[in-house]
Amino acid sequence: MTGNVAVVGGGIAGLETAVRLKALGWNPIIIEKSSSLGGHVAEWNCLFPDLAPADKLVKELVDAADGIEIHTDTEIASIFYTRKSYSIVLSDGSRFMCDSLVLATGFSLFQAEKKEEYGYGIYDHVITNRDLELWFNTGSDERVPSDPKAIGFVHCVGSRDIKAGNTQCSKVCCITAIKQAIELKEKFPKAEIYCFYMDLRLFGRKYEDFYIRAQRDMGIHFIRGRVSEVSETIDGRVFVKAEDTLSGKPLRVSLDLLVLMAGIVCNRENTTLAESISVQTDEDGFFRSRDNITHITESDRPGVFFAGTCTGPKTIPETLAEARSAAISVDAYLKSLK
Amino acid sequence: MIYQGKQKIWSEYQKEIPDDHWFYVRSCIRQSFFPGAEKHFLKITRDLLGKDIYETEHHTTCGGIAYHCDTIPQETAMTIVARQFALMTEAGYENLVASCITSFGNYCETIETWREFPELEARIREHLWKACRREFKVPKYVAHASDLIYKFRGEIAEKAKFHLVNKATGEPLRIVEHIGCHYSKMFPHKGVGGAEYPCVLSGMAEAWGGEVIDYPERRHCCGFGFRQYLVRANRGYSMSNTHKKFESMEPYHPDVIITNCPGCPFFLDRWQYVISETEGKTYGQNGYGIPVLTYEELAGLVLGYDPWDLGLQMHQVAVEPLLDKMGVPYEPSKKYLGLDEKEIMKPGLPTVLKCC
Amino acid sequence: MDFGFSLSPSSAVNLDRTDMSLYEMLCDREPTARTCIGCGSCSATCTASAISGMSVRKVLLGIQRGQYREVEKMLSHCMLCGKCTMVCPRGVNTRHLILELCRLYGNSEGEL
Amino acid sequence: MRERFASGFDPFVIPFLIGMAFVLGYCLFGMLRIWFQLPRKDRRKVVLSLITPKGIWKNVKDIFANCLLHVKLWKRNPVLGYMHSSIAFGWFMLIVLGHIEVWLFLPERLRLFYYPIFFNFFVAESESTIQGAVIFFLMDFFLLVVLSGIVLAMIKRVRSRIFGMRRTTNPSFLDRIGLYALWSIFPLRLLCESFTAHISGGSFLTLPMNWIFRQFLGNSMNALPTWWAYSIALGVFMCVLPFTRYMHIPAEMMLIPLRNAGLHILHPRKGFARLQFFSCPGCGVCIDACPMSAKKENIKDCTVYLNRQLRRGNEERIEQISDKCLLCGKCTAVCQVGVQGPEMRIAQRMLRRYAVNQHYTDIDPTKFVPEGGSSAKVLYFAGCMTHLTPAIGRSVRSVLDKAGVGFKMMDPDGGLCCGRPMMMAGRREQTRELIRINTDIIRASGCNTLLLSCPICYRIFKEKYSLEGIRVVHHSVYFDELIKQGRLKISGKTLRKLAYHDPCELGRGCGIYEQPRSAVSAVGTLVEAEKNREESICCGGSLGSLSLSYEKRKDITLASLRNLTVADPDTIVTACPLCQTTYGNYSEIPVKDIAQLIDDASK
Repeated sequence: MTGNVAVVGGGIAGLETAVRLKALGWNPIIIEKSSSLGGHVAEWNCLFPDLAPADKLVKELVDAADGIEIHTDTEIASIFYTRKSYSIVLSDGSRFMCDSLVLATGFSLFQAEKKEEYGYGIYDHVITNRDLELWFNTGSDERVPSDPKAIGFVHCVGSRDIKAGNTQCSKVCCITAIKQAIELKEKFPKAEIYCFYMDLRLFGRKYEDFYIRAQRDMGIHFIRGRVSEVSETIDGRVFVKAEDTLSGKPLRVSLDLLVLMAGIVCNRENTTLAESISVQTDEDGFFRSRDNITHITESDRPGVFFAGTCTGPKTIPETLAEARSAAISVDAYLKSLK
Repeated sequence: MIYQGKQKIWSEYQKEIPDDHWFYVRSCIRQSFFPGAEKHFLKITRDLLGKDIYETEHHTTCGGIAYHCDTIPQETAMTIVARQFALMTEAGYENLVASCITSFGNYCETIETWREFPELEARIREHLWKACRREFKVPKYVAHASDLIYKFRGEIAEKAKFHLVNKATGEPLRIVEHIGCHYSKMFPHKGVGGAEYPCVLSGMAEAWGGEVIDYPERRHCCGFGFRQYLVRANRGYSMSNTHKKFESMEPYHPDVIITNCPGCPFFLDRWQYVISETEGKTYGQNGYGIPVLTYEELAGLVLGYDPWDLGLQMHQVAVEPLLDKMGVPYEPSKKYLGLDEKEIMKPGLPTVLKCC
Repeated sequence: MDFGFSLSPSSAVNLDRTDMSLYEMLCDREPTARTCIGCGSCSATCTASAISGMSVRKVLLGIQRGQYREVEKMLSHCMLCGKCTMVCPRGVNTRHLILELCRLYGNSEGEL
Repeated sequence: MRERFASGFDPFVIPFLIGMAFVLGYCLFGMLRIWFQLPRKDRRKVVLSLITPKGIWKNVKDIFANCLLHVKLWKRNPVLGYMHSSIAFGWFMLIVLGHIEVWLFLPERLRLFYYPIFFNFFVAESESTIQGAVIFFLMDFFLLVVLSGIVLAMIKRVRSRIFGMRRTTNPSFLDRIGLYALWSIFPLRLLCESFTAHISGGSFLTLPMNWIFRQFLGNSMNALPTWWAYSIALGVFMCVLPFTRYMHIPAEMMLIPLRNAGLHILHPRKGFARLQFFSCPGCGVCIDACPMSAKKENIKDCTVYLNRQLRRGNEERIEQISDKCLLCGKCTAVCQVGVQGPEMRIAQRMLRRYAVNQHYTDIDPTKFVPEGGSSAKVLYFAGCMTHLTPAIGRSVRSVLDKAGVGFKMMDPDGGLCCGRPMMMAGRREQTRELIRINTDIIRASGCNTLLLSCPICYRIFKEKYSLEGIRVVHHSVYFDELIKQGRLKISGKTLRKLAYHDPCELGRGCGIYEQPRSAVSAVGTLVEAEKNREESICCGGSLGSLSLSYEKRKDITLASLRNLTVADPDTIVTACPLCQTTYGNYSEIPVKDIAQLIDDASK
């Protein structure tokens, strides 16, 4: 027995699991395909509902992971199960044995260009939630106008959309849209902001307060109706068609910026990874847990565990809690091997 | 507008269009609206491009108008379609090309329905056999006639005598393309360029030198809507739809509208007259309307055919301003002469809309 | 010329051309107006709705959609009984909102 | 007594004379203005009330008791009462005694206005003066009384809690000038009279002081500057009086006869209302009483501030204050001069012009057919609020059934509003229209008793509807009768402690305090709230307030609950569906309507 645990994915779930495993006396090894740690959270500017800076969270986790073996720009080349341990070969040529595997492969952001009618990548002022966070970080994106009069947010882009192949709710977009709308309103107080939603799913504590703040203090307009079609006006603005389902009337508005709330979809590499270690994925492409209520972090396969959004859309606190839970499960498993 | 974004989408919606050997089915209404269009499709494909296009006098309506007016049940419509397929099979063809967008949509819908519900196909075969003792094979490829012209747009451009360019200024003509609703809105992958940004017509326009304009109501229906027009009480609604499109395209000052559907050019053309009479508004320059052409007519113009042979005198909105811009020569005095050089009667002039 | 038909007016709401000044003035005077979530509790319990089309939800929506005439009609049936205020989950001060709106009507520019 | 100056005049009286002339002129003008602002009907009423001996006697008695002796204040807090009556009555007696002195000794000088005030300056003691010793004693005595009042007033400025007042008003600038002038008048008078006591005579207070002064001040004419100061203090006080809270002194004297004549406020700035806000002494008793002052930010919205803003004509604040008030009526209940805060606010709301005016002309009264036995004589109107608390409605019906009372339900599926909320919003036309339609429905029912389970409805049915021949009764009263008559058998009397809350509209609004208590006592052990009956505290849910938001009412409700639960009750009982709902949102112990309680305890 080596005491090694391979943690696939260096996002917040992978980092937290590794940190906890290390504290429990095991030797985690993080395998991250990109060149930096922190995953999607590292791209974000600040987090709901307290507007806490995302980089602080990531930095804390990365700092805590000091001393842990981390392979960035690396993927798993091959994996074999041999006598209660896994033999792993990485794309950088290194190889090692481990007793357990934690999959923290996270999610992919829905590709907004797939919803062709919204014209992402075609119209000059259509961006995604991720683009907006990058703009908050860098301040440079020529698609964001300098003095917008009207801004729209489209909720559920690629979520709860059978045509887009994703039936699940992405869980975090509603509150993210409200957060971003508030941030934009603070930056552009004169701009009218419209949120086009199907249902507002603001389930978490403080989220409703955030919503009330957006309505009452920020004067953000919430329009119940899905944007059906986006086009461009002669002066390059974004022209949006939706139904205001509360008044039962078609609604038109031209905007200077349209933000698409691209949803959480499964990591596209889940399927290949699942095949190579014989774990299951569900129809939606997320990993299948042994049990959706009591054993969300465990797979059907001994020694393989899940953490974070690879088993479905989750918030950051949920992801972190699950990472800790996965670490405990791994610990119990490894002790049982002794 | 980011052109590369559209190109990316177009690359995802390229359908396979065989090069040759097509069984051609005509539209019910186009020959009375714009009689030169189908004739010139055959002229261009057969004579100019040397393709094998077969047609038979035995084919009937596809049932699409009745189907979309809710006057015949689906099984009846499918049996009619099956008969067309039988005619094609009997003639030894596998590729079906439809002149009409609704027919094209109807064929696609029938084939897709049969794919999902094979038992329905079996039943239709039975119906067809009982009705007329015919059998059929489902076509291998179904195309709309504009798909073919799109496919051969480069060859047409090579043979072009005129371009979609304002001869006086050298600027490309501003072209509005209007795609029939049944072309790709039902099955995006059946249309060139998909449903949101179809490029079947814009591809032609660009290949022949024009500049396509994308205006907010581009995707909107022409207003025909079958029962919306056919039932007189609904006609105001039909016209309002067309009006909305014109209001939306007006700021772009289009030089011409091209269409690929039987109904659309008719309504975009005739409603300009009705709107001018009721609202006093015209959308072209100097009191003219915006000329509305079918893609065959436009191809014909590009290829240098005589405008009056193309049947452009049958349009409500005068096409002369467009001809002047393109530099196409025409004889005004021959506008209303038939093939036999005899007068075919001149229409009365509208009170508001300027015509030649 | 009469063709026996004419353009039908658009039923669409164009927010670019909708005058929101009345709504904004109302929100200045009764800020809770902004917090409506359109649940319809007010309309369901409304004493006047049984005898007219009164609905505070529709009133609030209507003034954001330029439907001033319909809103005026609804407002004219309110009895100020306060049931809507009591059932509102968001604590919208509906009675004040209605009274202020009744006052503001006609003050606002536009097509009122 | 003999005169020291033949002219009977000295220039120092001029400030006093100016002040006196100004204040008299001002008050006369103001009185006439108010008089002519009254509608003709009201003026007739007042005149008629003034010519009967009974009316005159009542007015004199009220003026004496309220303006001079401040009887109400004594009841509220003896120290506060003493402070006010010592100054008012003491001063009054000084003036009266001054006149008696002049009348006794120098009757020919009685026509000089200032003579009784500065009597001691102008006269010297003579042999005959010994008869005046009693008067001298009384003068010194009342001066001492007033001075004691002034000392208390000074203490009150610093420590109002001793006087039972948590919060007082902030005096305005002119108020302060008036206040300081008033404070200085009597110490100065003491000094003046002490300086001249060896010449003009004095008593136990002034003579000893005179003796002390003379030890180091030789020339008695040193006293002149002091007399100047005294006169100036009086002059200043009277000149600023119309612009300060002290205007209440003359205004109240006119208010009392007008109120006794039974006038109502019709306009918030004119006539009766004008007299009321000038009568406001700005004492601030209403601040502590006001349920809104549970929240500090609302303090400036109490009636005393409304009166101040009305005097100043600050339209914006008047509007705000008028809209915010809960109209619970408690300020009126505690007010020493009886300023009708809620009525003034409703009058202010009536002034408003609306672009959209409600109308109910298209409502057909015949569509509202009461449901129930055709021979039933009791018509039960649940009203809007009871419809939101169906348990109350059910209990009322159940109790009626148990008592064998046949009844009809006026609004089984919801009816029209009674009109009280409209009335509170100041919309008279709309109220009238609702009253008309409801009256038609009630009349058509053929019933002779209208039973109500909501005090809001009850009040307007009682006050504004003309329902001759039909008894309008609140369910708490009706059920109490049923119990007393033995028609309703109480089987389940408990020992549980029940705190009864007097709903504003039922208690202060309609004066019903005893019957609900009697009914509650019949089913349990009644305990009282700290403040109850006339001084019960509004639950905070009142429809009276137009602008107070839900969140801002929370503190009011909590304060009211604290008041209700001092006796540690097991259940809070009220007789108003709105109070029940409001308390229900925050109360930790059950809140029940009296109907539910009776229903549970009866068989």
